[in-house]
Amino acid sequence: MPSRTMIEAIRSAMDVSMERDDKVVVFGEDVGFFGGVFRCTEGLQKKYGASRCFDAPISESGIVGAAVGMAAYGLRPVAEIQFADYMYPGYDQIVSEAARLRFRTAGDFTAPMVVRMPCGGGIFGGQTHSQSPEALFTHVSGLKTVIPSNPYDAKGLLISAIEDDDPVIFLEPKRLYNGPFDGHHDRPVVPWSKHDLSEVPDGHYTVPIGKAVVRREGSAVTVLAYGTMVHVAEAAANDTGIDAEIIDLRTLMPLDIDTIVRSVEKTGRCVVVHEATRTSGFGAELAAEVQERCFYHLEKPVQRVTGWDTPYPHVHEWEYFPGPKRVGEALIEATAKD
Amino acid sequence: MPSRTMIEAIRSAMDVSMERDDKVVVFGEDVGFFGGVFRCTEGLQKKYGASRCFDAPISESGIVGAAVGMAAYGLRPVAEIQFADYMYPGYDQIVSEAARLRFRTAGDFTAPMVVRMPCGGGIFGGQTHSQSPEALFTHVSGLKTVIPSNPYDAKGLLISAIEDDDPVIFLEPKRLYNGPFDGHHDRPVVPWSKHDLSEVPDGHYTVPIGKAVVRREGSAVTVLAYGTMVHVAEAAANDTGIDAEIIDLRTLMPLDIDTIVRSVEKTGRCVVVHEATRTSGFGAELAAEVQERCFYHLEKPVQRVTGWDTPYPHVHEWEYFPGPKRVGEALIEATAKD
Amino acid sequence: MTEFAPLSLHVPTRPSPQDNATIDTSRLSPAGAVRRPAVDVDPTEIHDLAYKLVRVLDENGEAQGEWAAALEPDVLRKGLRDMMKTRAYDQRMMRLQRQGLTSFYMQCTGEEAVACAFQSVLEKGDMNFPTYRQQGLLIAQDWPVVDMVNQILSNSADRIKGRQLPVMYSAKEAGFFSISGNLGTQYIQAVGWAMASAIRNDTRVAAAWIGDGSTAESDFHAALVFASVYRPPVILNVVNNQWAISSPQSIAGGERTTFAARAHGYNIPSLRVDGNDYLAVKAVSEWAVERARRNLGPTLIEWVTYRVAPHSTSDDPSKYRAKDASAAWPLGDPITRLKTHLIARGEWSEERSVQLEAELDQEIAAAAQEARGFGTLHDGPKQSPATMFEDVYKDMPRHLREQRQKLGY
Amino acid sequence: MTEFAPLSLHVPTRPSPQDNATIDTSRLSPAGAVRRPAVDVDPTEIHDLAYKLVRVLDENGEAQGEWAAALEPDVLRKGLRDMMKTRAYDQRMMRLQRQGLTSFYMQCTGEEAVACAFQSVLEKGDMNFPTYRQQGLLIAQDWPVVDMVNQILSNSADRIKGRQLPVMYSAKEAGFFSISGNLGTQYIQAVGWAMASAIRNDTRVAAAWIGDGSTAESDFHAALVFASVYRPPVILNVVNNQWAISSPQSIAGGERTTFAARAHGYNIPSLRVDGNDYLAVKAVSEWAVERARRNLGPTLIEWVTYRVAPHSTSDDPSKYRAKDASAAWPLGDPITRLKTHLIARGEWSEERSVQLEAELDQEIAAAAQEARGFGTLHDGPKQSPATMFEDVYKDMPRHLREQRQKLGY
Ligand SMILES: Cc1ncc(C[n+]2csc(CCOP(=O)(O)OP(=O)(O)O)c2C)c(N)n1
Ligand SMILES: Cc1ncc(C[n+]2csc(CCOP(=O)(O)OP(=O)(O)O)c2C)c(N)n1
Ligand SMILES: [Mg+2]
Ligand SMILES: [Mg+2]
Repeated sequence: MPSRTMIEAIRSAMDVSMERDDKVVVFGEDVGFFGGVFRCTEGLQKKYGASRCFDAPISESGIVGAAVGMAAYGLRPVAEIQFADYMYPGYDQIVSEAARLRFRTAGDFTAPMVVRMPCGGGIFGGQTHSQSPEALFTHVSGLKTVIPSNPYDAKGLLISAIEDDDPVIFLEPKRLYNGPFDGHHDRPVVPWSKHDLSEVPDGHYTVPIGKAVVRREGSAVTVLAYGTMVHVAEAAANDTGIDAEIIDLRTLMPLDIDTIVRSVEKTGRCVVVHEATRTSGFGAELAAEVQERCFYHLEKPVQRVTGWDTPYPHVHEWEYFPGPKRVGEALIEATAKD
Repeated sequence: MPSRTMIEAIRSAMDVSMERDDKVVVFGEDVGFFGGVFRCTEGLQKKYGASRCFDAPISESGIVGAAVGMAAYGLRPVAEIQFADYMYPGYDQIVSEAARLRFRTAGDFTAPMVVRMPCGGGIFGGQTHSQSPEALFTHVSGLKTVIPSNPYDAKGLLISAIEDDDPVIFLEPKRLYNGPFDGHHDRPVVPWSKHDLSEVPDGHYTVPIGKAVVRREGSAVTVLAYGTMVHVAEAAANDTGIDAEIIDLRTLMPLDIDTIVRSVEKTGRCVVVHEATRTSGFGAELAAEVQERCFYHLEKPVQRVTGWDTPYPHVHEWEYFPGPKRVGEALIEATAKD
Repeated sequence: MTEFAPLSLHVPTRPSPQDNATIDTSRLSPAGAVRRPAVDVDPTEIHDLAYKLVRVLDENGEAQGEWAAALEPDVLRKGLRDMMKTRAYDQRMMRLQRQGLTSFYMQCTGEEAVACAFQSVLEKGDMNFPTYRQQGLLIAQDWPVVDMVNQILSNSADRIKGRQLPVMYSAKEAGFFSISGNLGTQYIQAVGWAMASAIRNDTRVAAAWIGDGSTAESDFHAALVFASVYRPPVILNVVNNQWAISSPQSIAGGERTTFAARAHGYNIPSLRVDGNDYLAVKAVSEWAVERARRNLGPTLIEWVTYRVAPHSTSDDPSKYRAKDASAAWPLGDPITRLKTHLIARGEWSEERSVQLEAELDQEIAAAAQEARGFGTLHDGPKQSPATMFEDVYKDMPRHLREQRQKLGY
Repeated sequence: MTEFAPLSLHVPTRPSPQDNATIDTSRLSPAGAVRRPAVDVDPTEIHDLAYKLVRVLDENGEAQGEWAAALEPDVLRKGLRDMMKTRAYDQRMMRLQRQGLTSFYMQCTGEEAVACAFQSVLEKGDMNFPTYRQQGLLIAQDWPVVDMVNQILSNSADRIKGRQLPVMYSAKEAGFFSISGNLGTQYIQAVGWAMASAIRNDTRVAAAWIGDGSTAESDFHAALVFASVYRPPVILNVVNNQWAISSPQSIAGGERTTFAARAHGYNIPSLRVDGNDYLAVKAVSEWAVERARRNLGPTLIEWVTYRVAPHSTSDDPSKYRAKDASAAWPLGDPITRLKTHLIARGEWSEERSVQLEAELDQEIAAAAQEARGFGTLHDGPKQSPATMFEDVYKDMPRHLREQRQKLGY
């Protein structure tokens, strides 16, 4: 099986989907001729023509709104928002329209569409190229929110998202596009080819939406992570030598609560990690659920390791980013015998 | 002291502020000549002229964006969004601009402004006149989020918000505009004049942002509530006879965690209530914080009583609304001896 | 530092309460005065039409000029009936709301011609993206009134299960896209739908609808940009009824220009039309739909009309406009105008009108009665609360099943 | 069902790689050909100017027509110097970025005249709301280059404490509003600022800046609507450099019309101007600022120019436009054009140019050197991480103090 970067895997997912179903169309800013600023759609316009893969005006509201209309017509649009930080002008169309269409029409109209967006930090992108707005989607009923941590999942989940009959927000941790970044920014860059999960089949396959996976088994503490933080958590476990069980959530909504509960009941300790700001981040939801469902198994409070409650800074990238050191400290604290 | 409805209290806050500081300007859809669809700005245009209180085009993005520019100039704009459900087109200006201006300029430019919006359900308003989007603001660093539960606080908090040097989201539970609704929708409507906290001084006073208040002392369980749910929680405590301590948060960000911790350490039990959908609602943040800070005092998991994870329905208003019955059940469960 | 006088803010003045017309009469062209361009006209050649007013019916009810088509009397009688039925429907629904059978209602009084005539030129499969004031689109296609009333009453037979505020209809089969409640959002969706039709090499067209006030919303611009770039088969309707709740159209930027003119900067052809003139509406709609159908791209049409009724049942216009402002019917009552035309042609009479009115009132009353049998907002059969958890997603996820159980279902 | 052929989607064609000009030459008026209206002209009387191009300098460097003003040689030499300094600055910053001293940079090569000439007509206290391609606004007012480089390097002396991506300057004192990073948002803010100036009976004016691509954003429309309604003292600048990253201006809706024409539907006067012609930019800027200052309201100006450089240091234009597209300088190099004019007037020489270039390079290099002394993104002194928690709010709330402690400060 060929080794693929996350970019190649994502591109392949769209390619396979466009090939199988001519109702799949792909568009967004710089997505057509150029193939996207991260090159995720490279070659698709050439292969499928400009009516199925095209450039869009710089209007996130227009992009999402047009996608809602296309989806209502019966297409399966895959819209790209150039950076998650720029989704806000399209947020109304996502929240008030895509998310609610099925409900408010009792299923008469639906919005089977995917909104892809690169998210997360670690690239010195400053406040407008680093955000992780997942909690702004998980609070909205009617949306599914997916975030892969590796090429295999990225392709399988994106195909699932495109085939899903509900609107899916597909967050792509941009720091993972070209390699499995574990937060050790001072070490040499590792390419995907060195990672097992870059083995990506050529053709069609799916990874189910709504299913988490245990990335690393352990008994001392459960770590709930997604996207880049899965790799950071692994590094933290290795660095500290703590026998952590690391769960890659993959889908935030609907959440695979069973996998989480099973693990926390086993370990009795739980650390939640994400890049987004702490207050009202998705970690709050995870902590709230875990303490509610596993209260009598918990030996320590659920801890959150997150981005600070500040806008994403430029020069302090690594002081802001919740790297292996901070996650490691939380693991130590969570497993300490008092 | 005159008894005032919440509407009158809010109007008085703007009146007093405009009188004291001619940099305060008030605008929004139907806000000028008509005085707002809820009449909160009635008479202000007449008194202060059309340059200080005026109608705005139906463009929430324009309203908030213009307010940011006015605030950067040195005014203190108070913008009204007709319903919180319609704030989404202005969300980018709130999140990417108002909230970050001070940080990204190291204080060179600031956005001292207030965005008022009626929120919450209980009026058969359907999905677009009933939402409680507070968690979408509390996740955003740089914003303060305030939500009063009575006329006295509404006036004092709104004056504080207008005088605050940071952008403040001011949520007004519309079901409270004309009376202290406790969720017993089948009982006769109670006017504010029957409620102590409708005694509102004529002139200038403030209620500090960032301070919660214990509305009802008790020892059996702590209830964290805000807006309409304060009254619902009181009803639930009375209905069940449970000795609940009810905290009216008043400000969600910055949160008065001390008052919360003090109470939960005393009661050992905690129920969080809000109207917003459950997943990633502000209750998640409260539960996460409480379990983290009061873990060894908690005898039961923190419970959340919230709106369901569906769009706000029309016909099922009362099945959706977290009324005294559901809150009461949670109180019973939280205080049950197992 | 400067020789300049102090600046001051311009806040548009309001229409004087004395001036009942509240319509800028300087831009009212006489019936028949405006030319009818070819459907493939270059948009720049008809910029002037954005500042005029296409009218067909003159004061005597005669059809005038190039836009006057030879229409069968039956077609016009159907149009008259549609408008009268729409008004009868509004009146009945107002009554139901006042009786407390539902929470809310919105009339389209005075604007019936716009939706009714527009619908008459569409084909099955075309899709409207309406606002809450186009009930005429359903009525003109003889959509079952019972079905509409069921939605108004949020009852057990409501096809959208009581989920939406009354008047927020949805009926795919009728080419009637779900009304959102959030203003403007549907405008770009219509463009997206039309783009999809073009992508699929279909022949169906879309129609977007928006009010004068809502043209200020962001999605109006998004729609025009996308329509300009991809030239999809869409008709961009702006219903200028002069008011947005309490705000006159000047607050939306209509003080010294027209909403039709907005299209110019996007190279989209546009027309300004007397929306109370059934014949003008029908003729211009036909023209625009033909353009769309021939792959000639979008057309923007400003329908000039007047909101005779209050904004909604929650509104009290006496607080912001002269009490008799609506009574003046600035452009005339569209129903009366078409009736006069038919009578002038010898195809109708006052008696038949009176009779039809009674008949329609009967018909609507019967439908309302039937709908009440399925329950009302507060009484009788209604959707089970269990249904509240359905259709959030196609398949109900676990957390919603849990929540449903918690509610006891 | 229908006699119509299948629809198809129009996707704008791209400028042919052969056609280096990539500017629609059909709309290029000769120098001096466009009239100069009175500042209080009715917007409808100058609609034609949105489809022409105000140019002053002809091919021989002579100033032509009604827009040509009698300008002192010193003023023009200052203009030349500003543009050359801007270019020297860009070149030096590119070098710093390539050396890894910072993360990112964006040049304005070819567009220097727009910002430099515009700034020259403003007064102290006026406020620009720029995009990332108006470094000329700072340089033309002789803002300390060290201060700018400090921001580029996110170092210990960076006035915005390393918080923003390089090029996202902010300097209130310089009338330079903070650059956001989110496109379009500042356009309506400028309108709001100008409304505030009018509300306060001030005499200061605001200038909004946006790129061709970003005119598609919602806030462009919001700005035009508010500007149309309240007529505040604001200049609405659209810098049409033909490209938005890889997307030609046709993707923003400029295929068959101009961005200046967008203003017509809002009754805002607009002009289309040769942005590579320092004299034209200065003359039209003066006209628009005078309008604003005289309380005559907003003006929209489309500056036609060309993005000679890549979009940013993250961009590779060879993937989407002809390799030599930029080398052709479709409208000429603004620096060369002004230089030729000065030489033609006998007020300048090639030698002085060469000398000035060297001098400016020196000056910038020295400033860059000085700035490096305050640290760079990855090396040397920088802001303490403790500062990261400041300025989120005026007073640091408890949770941020806790988080700062957690980080060890
Ligand atoms: C995004 C949004 N903002 C505000 C509102 C509140 N609102 C409902 S109708 C209305 C006036 C709309 O006026 P117009 O577009 O002229 O339509 P008309 O009512 O005249 O048909 C307003 C402000 C809303 N529904 N959605
Ligand atoms: C809201 C938003 N969407 C997308 C982007 C990404 N982006 C940055 S620059 C750019 C192109 C802008 O083109 P234009 O407005 O023509 O300005 P130019 O770069 O040519 O000066 C894009 C799409 C952004 N910064 N903000
Ligand atoms: Mg209207
Ligand atoms: Mg550009």
